[in-house]
Amino acid sequence: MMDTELFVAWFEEAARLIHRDRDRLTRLDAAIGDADHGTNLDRGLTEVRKVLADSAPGSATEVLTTAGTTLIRRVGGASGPLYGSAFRQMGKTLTSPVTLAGFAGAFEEGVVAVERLGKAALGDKTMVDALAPASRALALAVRDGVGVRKALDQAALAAVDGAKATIPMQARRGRASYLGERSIGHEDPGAASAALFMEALATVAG
Amino acid sequence: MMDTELFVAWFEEAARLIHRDRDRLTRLDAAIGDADHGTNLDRGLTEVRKVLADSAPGSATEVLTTAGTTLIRRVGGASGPLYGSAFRQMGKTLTSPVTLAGFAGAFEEGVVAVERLGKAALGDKTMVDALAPASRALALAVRDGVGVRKALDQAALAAVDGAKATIPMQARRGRASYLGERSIGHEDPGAASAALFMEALATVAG
Amino acid sequence: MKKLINAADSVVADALTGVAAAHPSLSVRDQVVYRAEGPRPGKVGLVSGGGSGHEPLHVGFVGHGMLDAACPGEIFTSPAPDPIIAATTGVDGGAGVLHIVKNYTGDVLNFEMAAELVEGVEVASVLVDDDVAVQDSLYTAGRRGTGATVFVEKIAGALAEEGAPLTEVAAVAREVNERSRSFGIALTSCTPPAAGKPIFDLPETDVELGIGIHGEPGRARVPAASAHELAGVAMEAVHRDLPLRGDLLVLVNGMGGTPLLELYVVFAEVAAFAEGKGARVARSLVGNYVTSLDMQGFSVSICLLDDRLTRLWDAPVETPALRWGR
Amino acid sequence: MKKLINAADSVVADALTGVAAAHPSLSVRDQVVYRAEGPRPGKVGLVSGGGSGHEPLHVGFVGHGMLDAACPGEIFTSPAPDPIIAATTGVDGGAGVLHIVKNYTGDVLNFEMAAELVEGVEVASVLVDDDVAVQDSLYTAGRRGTGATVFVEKIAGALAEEGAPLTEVAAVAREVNERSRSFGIALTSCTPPAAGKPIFDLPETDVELGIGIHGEPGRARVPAASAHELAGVAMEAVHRDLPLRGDLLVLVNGMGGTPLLELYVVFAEVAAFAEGKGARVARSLVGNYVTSLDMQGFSVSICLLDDRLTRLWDAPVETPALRWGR
Ligand SMILES: Nc1ncnc2c1ncn2[C@@H]1O[C@H](COP(=O)(O)OP(=O)(O)O)[C@@H](O)[C@H]1O
Ligand SMILES: Nc1ncnc2c1ncn2[C@@H]1O[C@H](COP(=O)(O)OP(=O)(O)O)[C@@H](O)[C@H]1O
Ligand SMILES: [Mg+2]
Ligand SMILES: [Mg+2]
Ligand SMILES: [Mg+2]
Ligand SMILES: [Mg+2]
Repeated sequence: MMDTELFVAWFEEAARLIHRDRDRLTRLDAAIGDADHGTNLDRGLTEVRKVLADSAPGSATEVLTTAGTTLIRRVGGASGPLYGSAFRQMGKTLTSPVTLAGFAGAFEEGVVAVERLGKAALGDKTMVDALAPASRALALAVRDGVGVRKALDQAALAAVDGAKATIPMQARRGRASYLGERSIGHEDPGAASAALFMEALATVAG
Repeated sequence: MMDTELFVAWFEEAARLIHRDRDRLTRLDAAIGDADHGTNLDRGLTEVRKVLADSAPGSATEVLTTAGTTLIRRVGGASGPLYGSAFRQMGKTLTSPVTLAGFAGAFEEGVVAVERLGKAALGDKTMVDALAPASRALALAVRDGVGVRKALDQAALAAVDGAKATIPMQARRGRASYLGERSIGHEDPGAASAALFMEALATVAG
Repeated sequence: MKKLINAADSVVADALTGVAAAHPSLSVRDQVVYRAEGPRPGKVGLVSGGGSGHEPLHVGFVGHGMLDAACPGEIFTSPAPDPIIAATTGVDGGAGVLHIVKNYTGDVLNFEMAAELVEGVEVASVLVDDDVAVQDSLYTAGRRGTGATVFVEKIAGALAEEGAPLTEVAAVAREVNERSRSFGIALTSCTPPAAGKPIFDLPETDVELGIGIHGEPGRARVPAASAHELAGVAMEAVHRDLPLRGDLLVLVNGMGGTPLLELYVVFAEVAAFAEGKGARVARSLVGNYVTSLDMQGFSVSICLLDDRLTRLWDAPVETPALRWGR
Repeated sequence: MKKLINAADSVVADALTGVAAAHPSLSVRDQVVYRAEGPRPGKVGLVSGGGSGHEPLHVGFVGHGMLDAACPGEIFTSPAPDPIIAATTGVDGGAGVLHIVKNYTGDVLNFEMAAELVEGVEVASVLVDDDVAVQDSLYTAGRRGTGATVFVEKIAGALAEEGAPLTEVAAVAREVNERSRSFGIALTSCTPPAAGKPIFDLPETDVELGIGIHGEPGRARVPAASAHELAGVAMEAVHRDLPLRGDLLVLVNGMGGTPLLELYVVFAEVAAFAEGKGARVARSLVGNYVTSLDMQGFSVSICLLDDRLTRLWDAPVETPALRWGR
């Protein structure tokens, strides 16, 4: 069972982690982008936190679509619409009560939304390289009948590994792709923030 | 006796010294001015050297007026018209054959020309603070019947002392005056270049 | 970092307050800059936007003969859909609205979303992607939109002012983009207020070739060289991609921290290069038009003119940053 | 030092080659920039000049409604008399020529000599000395000429264009200077190509108050502060010397290396300050007009307008750096 409070807590914790790592994310973006990823997400999630507090959403679907819409409206840049669409898509797909299987399916839909919107695939050195492994970990957990806490832990670990795995990659999407081979050797900021989102979820479920 | 060749040699040596100390003069000007005194004079004296070589002047008067006119035409800034007028005035006042007394008188006229044009007096932290003491040294040498070489050595020493004496002064003329008290503690670039002119004359006479 | 700002997160808002105070011909609402007189019935509206830090682009190009509204995002961050939607609705005179979008993932996504969400307004979009420093391939986000944006906004704006329909205005915008190329070189990096330090480190001895306008590093780093050599590198890159011929519209653009004196030195080299290829500089701009905060450097943008484009370029324009004929 | 130049001693000449190539409306001969169409019989000619490094001043202000010729010297070095004499003779349309001279010893001396030596042309001179950072006393060279030069050249140029006689053109130029004040603040020093390094060192933590336009240090050094505070310092200095009232012409001027975004932030503060004093910003300019090479910083210039001055300010002008009404 994953109740509405869990999803609200997810974004509160994500907001905290992103704010904490804001400068690290901006530094990562400075290396292969334009040094605004940390500020962008921090601005967006501060807003999400406010909106969720004010709107007191009644379902997980409402939490996710509200968060997604807010991110689309407030972040701008590439990450705003991408994360925003991912969460909106998850929200639309979720049915309550939210089971782990239901969430895993919805999460996969969210990742597919990012891939579609960003025309990005695994290995392009984007947030997809953290999100897709996380989705896969959730699917496997469901198959193996693993509990929610363990499943989310595994998803978080997969996301972190995925983010680290972007370091040797040459970017094919986003600003970093302009650097060609010079994009190699740096962790993708969006993949790093995606890992924080997964860490946040595991934390609040733990 | 100070013959025409001596005056030509004066400007050749002055050109050499100014070129050698070009960066020092520019640095002095950077501290309390606009960092162009060295380049200005170097540009001007390179030209003077050329013009004197081409025009083969027949008298000291011709050398000095030619040099003065060239400096006025080629240097610009404050130092161009000031040095230029000084040398033109010297040239106009000189009568040949050039005796030490004659030169001392003409030199004084040149200094007065600078004071008039620049509305500057001793102690204003300008080239006058090097030129006036040099002029005075020449006058005393004439009074005491000192020989040309010794007289010019004394003038050169007086000019160097005068230049050093500008360090504690607060500028009242030229760019440095904008700095008010902050002009204190720096040697005036024009006084420093004036000292080089006198050193050059002493050298070629020695 | 020393900057003339009050706070890193209020720079854009504070600057827009200044823009509103300085230019009675503009009106600023909810971080969108409009022509004060509002939309002209029957005229196609032109809306552009993108991250801030490129001033005068785009805000400085709002006015008669050019844009109807600009949507400045946060520094180097494309605006979200909401202000774009507001701008689109706000400038529609019934003839539809053209979105002029520089080709960056963020700009593209946010303008696309806005175009989908806006109601009751016919919207066309043109992508500007003139930067030859980026290979246009499946392995990149495609070429960046840089200096040619000024050409597109000016020429499309002139045609819109003449009352041409949306399809034609969009067509001429695409035509200008297709006939334009750019290349940029940085002597220094730039410092976004929120980052607090230069985006990349560039030693005193080197310059960065093929930079964009967001302080992102370029494709290669080489030892600093003369204006003649650097202008040559930029022009060769443009010429290789779009052989120079006939009448050229040339922009020698400063990145924000480069003095005009140096830009004229570069322009002399650029003009000489063009003549060397048998082309002719028919129209030109020299100055800071598409900047990257305080970056020192320049970019060259070239458009191959024809009589129609020349006429539209010469048409009256009255904006804070570009003005002639009225 | 990294600069877009070919050689330190050819910068000015190379830039003028670029100016000539970029602006068909100008013609450049022997380091003097003229209007291409030459003098207009019966019109008073306006000549200004001074050291280079302040672009667009003065070269960028040559054209209809403003200067007839500009004499750019070497970097930060006033031109020698010869080019000034050539310019004066070259622009005379029989009605005499006004020399607009910024108050610096070098500029004053060289323009004086030129005025004495020129033959067959009636010459009047006006000194611009608007910089309140310098005490005007027997113990200084007097106040420097800075931002107000733009006001003087524009307004005197407009009156000359109307056919007014030399005495009147000179009188309005003096009037504008008397009604104008400026104050400048630097965040960084500047680097003359020949010097190869910054004229003064300014730590990351400090700003320099009361700077001129030649990279000379200012009167005081204080810790860096917000745009609000720094604009306040500049405006207080101006207001103390010339109480703000009525309609103001305001120039928020960049020193060359400061992005336009920041200048708009400053302008917002300046406008708010003026309103606080019960004055009104009636006309304004925001941008790089009187620069100091690559220096980062700004200056504020204020002129107390009246109806006549406002009319002359609004009159058509067509120069590379200032253009409206045609
Ligand atoms: N086309 C894309 N598909 C998927 N993710 C992308 C794409 N483009 C960018 N991203 C992600 O967005 C991140 C950058 O976000 P951000 O810096 O906020 O926006 P911007 O690049 O517009 O400055 C990148 O690190 C990458 O993970
Ligand atoms: N009014 C003046 N009277 C006498 N000497 C002056 C005056 N103004 C400046 N100088 C001299 O000129 C020197 C500066 O010359 P330079 O740097 O070549 O010209 P500028 O000051 O125009 O840059 C000063 O160091 C000073 O000695
Ligand atoms: Mg970014
Ligand atoms: Mg000097
Ligand atoms: Mg960005
Ligand atoms: Mg000088």
